[in-house]
Amino acid sequence: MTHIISLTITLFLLWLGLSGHFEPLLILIGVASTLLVVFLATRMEVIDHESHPIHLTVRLLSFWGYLAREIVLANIDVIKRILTPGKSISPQMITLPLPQKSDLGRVIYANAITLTPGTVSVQLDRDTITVHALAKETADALATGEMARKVPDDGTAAG
Amino acid sequence: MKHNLILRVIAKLLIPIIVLYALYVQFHGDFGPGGGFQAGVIFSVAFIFYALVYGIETAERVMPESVLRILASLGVLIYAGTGVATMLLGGNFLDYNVLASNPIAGQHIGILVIELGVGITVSSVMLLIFFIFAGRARQ
Amino acid sequence: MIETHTSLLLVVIPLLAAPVTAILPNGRLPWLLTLAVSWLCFVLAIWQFMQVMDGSVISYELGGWEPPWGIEYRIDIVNAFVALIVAGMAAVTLPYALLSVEQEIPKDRISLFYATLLLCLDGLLGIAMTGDVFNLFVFLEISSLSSYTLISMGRQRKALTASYQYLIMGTIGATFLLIGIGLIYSETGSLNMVDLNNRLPAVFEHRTVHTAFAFIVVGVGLKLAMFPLHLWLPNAYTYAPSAVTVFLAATATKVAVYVMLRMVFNVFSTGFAYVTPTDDMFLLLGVFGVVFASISAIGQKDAKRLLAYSSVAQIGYILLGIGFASALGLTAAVVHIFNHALMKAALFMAVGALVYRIGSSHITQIRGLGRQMPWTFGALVIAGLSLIGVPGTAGFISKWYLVLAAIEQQAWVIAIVILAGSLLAVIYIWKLVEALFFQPAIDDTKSVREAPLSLLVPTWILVLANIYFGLNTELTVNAATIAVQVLENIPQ
Amino acid sequence: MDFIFGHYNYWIVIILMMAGFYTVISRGNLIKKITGLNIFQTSVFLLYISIGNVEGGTTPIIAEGVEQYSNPLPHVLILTAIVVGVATTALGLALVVRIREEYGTIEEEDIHKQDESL
Amino acid sequence: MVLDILSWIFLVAGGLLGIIGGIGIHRFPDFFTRLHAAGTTDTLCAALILIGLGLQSGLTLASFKLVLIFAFILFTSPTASHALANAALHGGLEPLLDDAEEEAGS
Amino acid sequence: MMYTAAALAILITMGLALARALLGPTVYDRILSVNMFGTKTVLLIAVFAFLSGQTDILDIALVYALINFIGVVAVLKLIEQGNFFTSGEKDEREVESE
Amino acid sequence: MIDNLLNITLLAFLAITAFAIIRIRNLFAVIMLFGIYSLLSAGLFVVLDAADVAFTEAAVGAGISTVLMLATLALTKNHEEKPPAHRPWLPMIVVLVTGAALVYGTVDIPSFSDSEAPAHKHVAPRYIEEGFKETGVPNLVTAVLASYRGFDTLGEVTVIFTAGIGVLLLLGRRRGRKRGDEDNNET
Repeated sequence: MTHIISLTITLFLLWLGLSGHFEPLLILIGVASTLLVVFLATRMEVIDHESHPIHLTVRLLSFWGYLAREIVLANIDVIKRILTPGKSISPQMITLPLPQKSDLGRVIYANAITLTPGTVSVQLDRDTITVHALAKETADALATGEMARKVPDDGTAAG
Repeated sequence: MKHNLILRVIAKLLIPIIVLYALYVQFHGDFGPGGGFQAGVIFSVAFIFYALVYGIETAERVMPESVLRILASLGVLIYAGTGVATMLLGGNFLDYNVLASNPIAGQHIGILVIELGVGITVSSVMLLIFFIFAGRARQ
Repeated sequence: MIETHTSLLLVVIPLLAAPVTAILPNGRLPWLLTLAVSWLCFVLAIWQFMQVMDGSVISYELGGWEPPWGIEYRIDIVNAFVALIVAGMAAVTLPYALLSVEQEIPKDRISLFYATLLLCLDGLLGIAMTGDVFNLFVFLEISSLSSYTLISMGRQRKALTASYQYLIMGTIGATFLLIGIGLIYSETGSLNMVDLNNRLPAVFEHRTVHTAFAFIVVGVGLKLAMFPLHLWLPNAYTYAPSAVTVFLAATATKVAVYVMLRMVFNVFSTGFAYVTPTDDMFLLLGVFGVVFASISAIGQKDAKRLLAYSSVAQIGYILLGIGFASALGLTAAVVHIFNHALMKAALFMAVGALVYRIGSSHITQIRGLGRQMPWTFGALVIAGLSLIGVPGTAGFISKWYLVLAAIEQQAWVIAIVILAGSLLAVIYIWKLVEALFFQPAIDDTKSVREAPLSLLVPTWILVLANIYFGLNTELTVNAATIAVQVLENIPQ
Repeated sequence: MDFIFGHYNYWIVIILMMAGFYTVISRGNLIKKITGLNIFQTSVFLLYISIGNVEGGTTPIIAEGVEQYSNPLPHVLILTAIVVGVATTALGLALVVRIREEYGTIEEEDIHKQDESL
Repeated sequence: MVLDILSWIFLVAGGLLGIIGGIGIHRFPDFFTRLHAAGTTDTLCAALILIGLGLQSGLTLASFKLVLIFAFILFTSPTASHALANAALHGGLEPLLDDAEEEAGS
Repeated sequence: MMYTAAALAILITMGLALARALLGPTVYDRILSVNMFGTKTVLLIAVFAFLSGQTDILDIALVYALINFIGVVAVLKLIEQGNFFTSGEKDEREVESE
Repeated sequence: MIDNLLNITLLAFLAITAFAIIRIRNLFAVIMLFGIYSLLSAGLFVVLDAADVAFTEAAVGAGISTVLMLATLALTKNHEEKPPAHRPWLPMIVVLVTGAALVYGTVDIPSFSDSEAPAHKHVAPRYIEEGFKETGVPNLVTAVLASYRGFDTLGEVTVIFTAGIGVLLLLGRRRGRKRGDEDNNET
């Protein structure tokens, strides 16, 4: 229930942000639209802690900060490799353990890996994740598991 | 399930937003680009996405084909019905001016209603077509 | 209220009925609704025709916006005449459709089928009434899309390929029309037909307008199966369900001819159309159409296909009428639109009755049935005579005017072609008669009985109409004469 | 030169039209034909939109401080035309699916062969 | 003025990054490695350009929409890349790997 | 001016992506370039919105950002499973691609 | 300036893509390129100030067209087009004649983006000047679409509805008719 309420509020705020018109009629339509979306979402059963991780908000924010830095660094690394003449890459395929307990955590982790250039998560299994890395160094850096530890994980809901 | 895990989580996150966005486009066609047709297509795309990730059968449970058929007809009827209403009120077909006491308000109501008709028909027909094409593989 | 809105109701009633039909349960209810709608439309079309019979014009501003800013319905006698043909043919076809459709269309698709039929009717009526070239394109697409669907519902799998072929060619035609409309819009800034007619003369010299004209003629030519562009028609008419063939043969090409007339004479005008070598082109295509299609018809082994080729030939006659560029020629063309609708519908109905009984229209299958189905056979013979142009039938009238027009212009070759076409028609109709009457029935069809009454009555109504309009020419020729004045922009 | 560049859009539109048209009438694959039809139609859309463009104009949405708008009418016409195009494509593809089910092929040539052999 | 200069920097950096990524998808030898190059353009390039634009519009509706665009790209892009890589792997596409042993040799 | 620079850069990137789409060689390379092309279109539209001062246009960029990848998902689903019908949840088998 | 450059470049890309679509025979690749084609045309519509059209193309191209074509491909299973058996000279002639006619017609067409062109001088000014006052809708495209030419839009909805019914009739769930049963069991 809390998820439904929070989704409703989020969606309505999104509507206001998109709309930019604050006439009574449009606000009313906005409310109706939001309710319709929530109704449909309930029917589709897509509202739960995964789609709407309110309980992780704070940790997500700090993770994003970390991720942004990683993305910038990784980008610079890949750019260097692209611009270095000759053979600059050493593609690797590595399999790493997946410490996250929840599906959401795993997805965040996998997407974070993909978002940082130089590494792409290729396959997600129950306990392991297969990653394609552009170079040995990037693969090694990932293998230290630093990023895996930072991923916010919802410990209660086992996938 | 493999890659579907990521897709499933992302779909849960995105679908309500896409649907809301479709509705936003539907009702803001007056002010910015967009309108019933575009909204209808986006709306149906949200469902197509849902069907791709969760399977056609699940999607059809949420939006049964029979309902879609009725909705498709309903949209056309809303549009043409608006025209008939204006005729009954003494104007020409689709002359929205007669819908309210002053022409501007009448136009406003008229356009809002017919765009709704367009949106309903387009979204349900598009979805219907997708379901039929995708469901064909079963036979 | 109804007086002011008549023209509009003609289009809106089928439009409203179609979605309702689509959600009705299968069974006879969809048919009943469609029947009611088509008769209502017929009554409205007659009413409308009476109003403009004297040459007056009804203008209806959709949305209350005056033209050229809004879309205008502008009904003069030409529109009313075509609308009358379409609505009338629908009204006759539908009683016929009941049994034929029940036999040929899967039970669970009946309501959708009738909804599509209504949409097709709506599209054709919409084309006939509108005074706006883009609106014409939209309704053309409604009628086209629904006819593709209707044709694909035939029982043989070739119906699908026929429909696909028609879809491709029809869409190319519509796109050509769209290009033409775009080009004239870029030269005039208007889409309203009357407005275009006023503004186009100023830019007649522009090459853009010439190209636009060519594209519109080719685009519409594809839709009306003008001779080298007719390839879709024989297959489409052969493999479509019987009722669909009857309806489309009687209306679709006629409406396309109307569009051609409107575009050539009222949007561009006589002045423009005949500066360019268009008239000669129409004559040439007409001659080729008559000769080649008639000869092809003789070679056919399927009765429906034979008649389909004959349709292409008849369109050739209409093109000849247009090509003469004279009042007489146009009168012949307009009269022939009407007469051809009558006779071709009757012929296809008769053949459809055969199909209803034996499930095929192949010439070896229908042998000897003339004796077992005398009424059907009789209808086929009389309508066939009309097609040939025997005096006393409707077909004679239009051929007569056509020959007169040819003589007037001293185009002896064309006069001979017209007569030769009739002779060829004698041959292919005789081929049917011979098979039906003078050859022994094959074993499978020995026990076939006369077609049911609901198929025979509409057929015979049309047959009698063929005779009536062959004897009483006043109505058609008068209407056609006034119509020609409208087309040629002659002030009354 | 001015003339060539002043009509640049139209030249490309013509090339696209020819390309699309050629695909429709020369290819035997039914899906390819539909793609060609789409290219053909899209080129017409571009023709209209090019006609509607006005030097220094903006999107025809009333806004403060804008004096020159592009011509909205071609946009409206093309919106309708796009919808018609989608509808035709959908129907055409449905027919292709049915043809494939009946004939087992989507090549025009093979279909003709099968029809003739009957 | 400062904002303008910042915008310049962001936009140009974003643009350059995009071009480099574009070069990358031609320079790299196989599909999997190209995926990384495309990744750079999708993430940082988009971010820089959108931030550059955002700086110009300030706190308005437009900025809100830019943020949304960015957020959606952030969600969809890795998902698509991952799905693509996964499909390619299962579709039988062998990644061109550079094993440590071989590396020593080359 | 700065928008012009950004727009030019994006155009060049688009050209490179287009070249990759034309060259292939595998179907995955093409999908990759389509995806990349989509992102670049989003950016181009966004930049053009500022270039011409019409921020309404951002809605179009937004719609691409939201739904462009659904096409990619559909392609992948088709390649993996050969149809759209299977829900994928219970599906492990791989239908050979292309 | 940059407008023109964008316009020219995107059009060139479009032409390249179109030719690639003709040449490539792998239907999968064709559909992928078709996605690019749609993206490019949407971009062009934006550059040519047709935001609404671009929006529609975006929604249709990214959402519906691709998915529908893929669904068809999934059902037809032939992913490779056969090379044409003979040189198609007749289509070539037809196309060249069409092209020549278009070039002939384009010579007299008003220059691109000429604000004095007749197309902008007759009907359109009324929409631009009075449209907002008369309908109260700032988006003139919507005003024309829904009000001035509302009947066209009704036709448009009907077209979509027709297509929906047509697809239902052709491919609807229960198979009403059995012709040959050769390839019906594809799963």
